[in-house]
Amino acid sequence: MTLEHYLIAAGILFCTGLFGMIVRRNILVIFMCLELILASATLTLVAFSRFRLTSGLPDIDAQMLVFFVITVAAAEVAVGLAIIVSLYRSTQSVHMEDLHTLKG
Amino acid sequence: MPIVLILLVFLPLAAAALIGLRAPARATSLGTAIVMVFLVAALNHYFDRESPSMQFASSLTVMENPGIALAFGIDGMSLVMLLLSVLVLFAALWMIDPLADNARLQYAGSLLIAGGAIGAFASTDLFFFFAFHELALIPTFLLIGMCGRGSNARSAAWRITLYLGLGSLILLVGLLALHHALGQPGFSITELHARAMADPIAPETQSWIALLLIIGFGSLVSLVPLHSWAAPAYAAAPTPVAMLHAGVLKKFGLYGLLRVAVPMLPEGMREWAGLLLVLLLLNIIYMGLVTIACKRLDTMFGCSSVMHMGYLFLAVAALSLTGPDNTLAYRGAILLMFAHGVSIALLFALADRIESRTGTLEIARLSGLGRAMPSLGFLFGIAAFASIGLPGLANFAGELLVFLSGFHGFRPSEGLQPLQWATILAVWGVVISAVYMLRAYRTAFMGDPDASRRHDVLTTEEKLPLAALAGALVVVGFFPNLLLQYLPF
Amino acid sequence: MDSILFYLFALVMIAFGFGVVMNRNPVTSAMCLVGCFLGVAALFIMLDAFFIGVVQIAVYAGAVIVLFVFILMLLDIAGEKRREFPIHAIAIGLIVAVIVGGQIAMVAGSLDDVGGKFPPIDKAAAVEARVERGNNPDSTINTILTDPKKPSYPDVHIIGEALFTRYPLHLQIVAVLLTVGAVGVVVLSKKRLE
Amino acid sequence: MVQLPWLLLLLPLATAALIHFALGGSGRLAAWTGTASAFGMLGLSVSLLVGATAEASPFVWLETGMFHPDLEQAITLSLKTDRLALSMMLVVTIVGALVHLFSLTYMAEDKARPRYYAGLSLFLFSMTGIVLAGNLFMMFIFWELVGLSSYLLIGHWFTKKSAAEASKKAFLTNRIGDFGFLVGILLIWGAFGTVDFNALERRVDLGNLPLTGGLLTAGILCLFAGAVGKSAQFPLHVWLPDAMEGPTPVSALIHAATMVAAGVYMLVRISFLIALDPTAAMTIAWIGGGTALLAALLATQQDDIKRVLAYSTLSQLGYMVMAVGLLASQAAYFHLFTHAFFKALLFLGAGAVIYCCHHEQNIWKMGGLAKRMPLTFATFAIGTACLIAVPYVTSGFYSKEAILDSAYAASRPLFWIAAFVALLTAFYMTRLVVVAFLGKARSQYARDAVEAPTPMAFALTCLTLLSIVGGFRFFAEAILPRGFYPTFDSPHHNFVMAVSIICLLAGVVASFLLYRGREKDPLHITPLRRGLYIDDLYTGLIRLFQDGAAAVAAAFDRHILNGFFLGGTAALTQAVGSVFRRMQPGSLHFYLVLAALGIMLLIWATSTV
Repeated sequence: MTLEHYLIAAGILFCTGLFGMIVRRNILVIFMCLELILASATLTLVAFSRFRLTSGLPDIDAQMLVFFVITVAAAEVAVGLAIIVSLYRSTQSVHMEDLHTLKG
Repeated sequence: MPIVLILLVFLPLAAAALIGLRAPARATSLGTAIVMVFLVAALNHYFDRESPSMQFASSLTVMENPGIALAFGIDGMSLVMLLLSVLVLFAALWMIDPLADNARLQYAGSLLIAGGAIGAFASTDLFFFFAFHELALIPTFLLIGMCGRGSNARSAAWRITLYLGLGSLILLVGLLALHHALGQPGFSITELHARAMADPIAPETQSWIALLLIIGFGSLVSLVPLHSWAAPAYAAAPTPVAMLHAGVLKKFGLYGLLRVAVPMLPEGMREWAGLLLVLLLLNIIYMGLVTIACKRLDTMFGCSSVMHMGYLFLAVAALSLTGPDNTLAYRGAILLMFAHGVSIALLFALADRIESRTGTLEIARLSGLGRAMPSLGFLFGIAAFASIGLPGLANFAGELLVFLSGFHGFRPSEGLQPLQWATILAVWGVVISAVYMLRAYRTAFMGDPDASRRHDVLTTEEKLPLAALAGALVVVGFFPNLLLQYLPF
Repeated sequence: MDSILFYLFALVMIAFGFGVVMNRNPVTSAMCLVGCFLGVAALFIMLDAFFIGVVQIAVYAGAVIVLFVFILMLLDIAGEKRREFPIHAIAIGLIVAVIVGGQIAMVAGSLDDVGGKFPPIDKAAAVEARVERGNNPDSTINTILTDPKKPSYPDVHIIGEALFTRYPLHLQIVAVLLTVGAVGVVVLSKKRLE
Repeated sequence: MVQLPWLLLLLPLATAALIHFALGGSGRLAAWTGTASAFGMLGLSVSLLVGATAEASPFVWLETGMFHPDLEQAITLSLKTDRLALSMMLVVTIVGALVHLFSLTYMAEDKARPRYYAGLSLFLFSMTGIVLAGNLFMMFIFWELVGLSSYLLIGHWFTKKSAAEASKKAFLTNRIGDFGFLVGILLIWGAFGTVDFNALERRVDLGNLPLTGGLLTAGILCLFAGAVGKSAQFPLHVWLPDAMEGPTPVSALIHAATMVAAGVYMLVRISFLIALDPTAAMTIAWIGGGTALLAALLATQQDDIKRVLAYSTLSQLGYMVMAVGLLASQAAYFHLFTHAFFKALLFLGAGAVIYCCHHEQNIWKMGGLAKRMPLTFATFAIGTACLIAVPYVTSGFYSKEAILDSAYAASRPLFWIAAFVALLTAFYMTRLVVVAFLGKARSQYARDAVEAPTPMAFALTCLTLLSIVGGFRFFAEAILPRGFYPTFDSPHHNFVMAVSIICLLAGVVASFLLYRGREKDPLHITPLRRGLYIDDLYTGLIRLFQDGAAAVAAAFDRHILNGFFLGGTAALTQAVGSVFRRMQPGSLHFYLVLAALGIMLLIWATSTV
């Protein structure tokens, strides 16, 4: 399979994630769609790492980047969920319409 | 001996910090003021009258390649300014009511303002020259904003800070441009001056840098179009801030023009001297009329201080037009700066005493204070006649020198030049100032006292600062050479 | 053969992706997320990134989704159905998704050498490059690379070597980040006592 | 060894300071100290006149830092003690001493006596400064100090509204004159490089004047402006009649004998400059003549005894200025010399009358005082005689004749104006004497008026003696500088004499017939009573130009400058701020859409590159 296929697949995944974030009202689902977008990004990275070989092997630095992305994403999810919990505790709701206190 | 100068600069700042750390406010500040008086006396004693170079010089390099150093040093001009700052600080601190709830803030703020001013006058490094002035702006803003008088204290505080901030910004651009145009020899003023003398900047660059400096320094000294921050700020400011800012800090702009702009940008200043003449006449005539229309004493004093700046700008214009050998202009400007500083400080102090007694500063509602409080009447008389420019008091000597500098190098064959016409119109300012000051004196001090107001006589403790300032006016008025001896040129 | 596998896994991934988005019930969308991540991991494996694939499953599918479900259960928000999807939001979402998707496809298409097949892994060249760079010839990686029996390249070893030679600092930082994250979570979600 | 001129100058200053700071408490002590110092000054000036060593080293007041050979190194206070100065000092100190003496009783029960005597001493200090000034700077310095002391003394009873207004008016009018004076000094200093009288005189004698033509005229007229302000000549004469608000001894000292004479004294000092420019001289002469005529006309219709004398002073000063303008400064100075004595006498006489009639100043409420106050009447009559220049007997005759001679020689129209003024002087003075002293008493106070107490009487008699003796050659020649005593040898002297005697007789007879036994003023010419409405014109002008312009400027400053520029910029920043505020509606989705738009733009931008 060519790189193009992988890129298109990742692109579709990215768009569904974006669509999901814009459409869904529930903040947790939005968060999941965010994870989707992250996954599509890592997929593209790995695809390019495999495509561009450095001295015969897939580019290891790209995979390092993916490795760090994954770890950071994990931390981010943890903190995000904690915020959502405290948010929920203060506003008793997870729907986006109620969360506009940071209005300009 | 340079330690004396360094002490003089950092003592007020340290005292302000101490007061911040809950030290007894009144005792610390008055103690500092008295120590500073002795320090200035020491400076005066060891000051070598002949050498034109910077004395008590000390320098601590802060940064290498742009050559910034915390350098101090004084020549005749800055010593007179230090005398002024210490005298006005001493009086201002006495004026603070120790029982007021924000007294501690006022003590610390006044010390900071004075420290900033003294630092600016004593520093021979352009960077710190500018930095100390900015330091002094912050407490001005805080004090006017937090313990200001009157309804629009808050807006006046904002106005003065934004205005002076913008002015300082333009000034900073000008100074940096100057430094750059001179091939970045580092920020020491003497070095810059030498470089400007060695290979002068091209006239076109000189002209726009000079314009920037005129606007920058002009807005700090309330040159007419840039003056609208002055009157409301002084009316709203608590007395010590009004005294220190109008009396001392405002002279920074003039001091800067005389120290930086005139010697280093001769062609540039000459080019803009024409504009300066028009603006200073506006300062004197236009602001004079505005002062006549003032209804309150403190706004009147604010406007009158803006008007008197016109004379100082006349000296600067005369210097730029007739070249640096016009020593009359230098001496006139320095003497007038000192005299105006002391007289405006005394006026604001008296306004404070009047307000503390009668509760109002509306000229129309005051009457008969002369009968009720004779000593206040006498002191106000001295301050009023000084600011009118009566001989025997300090302002006259300064104003006379400034007017003479206007006619220096006057060749009758060429007829009256614009400088001469400007001087003649400026002399008319003497009449205008007499009109508004005597009207105020007549309404407030003559006639019968209004029984409904409190008129208890000044206590000796209140009279001390007022008498000190009035005494300075009389002594310098009778013997101006006391101040002029410091100027070798 | 592998093209069929690719289409299969890609299909799984996208289908579950849509599942996450379309499902009203957040728990089911969480489950779809797991399926999606499995598809992604499979694609990683196909791209010879075995370690990353496994890590993907372990971290995402394992930990993150569990967190989501846990929070869903904790806050008991699964049953909310009262707010329909506002039509204008769907419209905007669709338009944006289509445009971005089109742009990505266009860009992907326009890359000049993307059409070609994935180049095969050349183990011999890798060994020469490593010896040149000064690695001692008989290190474990070189032995695996030269061993004809092993079909693919020692992915985990290489990542390990790279991680601890070229990115030690980054590792520490990530470690700190994670601990801080953990502490932060505890602080944030501590019940206010007052 | 103390230098006498400096002692003479500084003694009054020391007394003023002593009285103000030390003797604020007791009025009596202050009064005696003031009087003692005044008599001390008299002694000093007499000793200087008779030839005591009068050298005085100059005091360097202000170093200008100039190192050019021809520019003055410094502004110095140098004292010039030639006979002109010493003779003027004599006049000042004699009148000063007698006024102090007179005030002992006149101001006996005034509560603020220390302030009064401090003011008098301050005045003597400033007046001495002007008289002994060696250069124009010093003269200007003391010029303003004299203005200050007159401000203090006119406003002595400052609780009285009219006195406060009068003092302010006096100071401001003087200030306008000082403006002109200072500009004149600047012009002279700029052109000649020096303002020292001796140096100036040498430069003028050398010939090549740096200042010529229009600028010279302007310079001289500016200096003259100073004299106009101080000696209350035509445009700036409005303050002198109002200055009568001050105590009468003050009016006698300041507004009769000394201060107003300072202007003429200065003109005499710089007469060598005036001689250079005929146009300037002519203008000065005509202003002098005009003032004399105007004041004389106004005097005929005044009811307040002090205002009559004030206008009469104005007209006599007009005479002197006219004489200076006609380059007869010797005659002007001689008239100043004699006028000081008899005008002080008249004022003190008026003071005595007012004191005895319980501060009644309206002559129509007096009458028949001759019988009740014989000595005051006698001295007042002699003073009037001098003023209206009764021939051969009075000093006024000799000095006025000298002026009329020079006027006849120089310009005929001015001579006839001067003659007509002489007639008017005779007219209003006789009116004053007839109405105030002859006929029946018209008010209770006048009926029980009693003779002036001894110190007053003594002062009046001394002045009477001086007014008579002042005109005779033996006395005047001893005091006046050489050549200042008129020689009356001009061919037209007899004609001039005849004309002046006719005017005198006409004025006296007409006034006597018109006013004998009258209860109220038959003539009632309102314009003359209102000072030809000049005062109202000035107040109108001031209200229009100064206060009006001030209101406009203040409005402009508040609304346009503050309102528009500052307010405007503030509003602008506010508006810009609010535009950005709308960008944050608070909903997460809006931000996401924005982010997506951002991504799209990014991709579009990079991909097209």
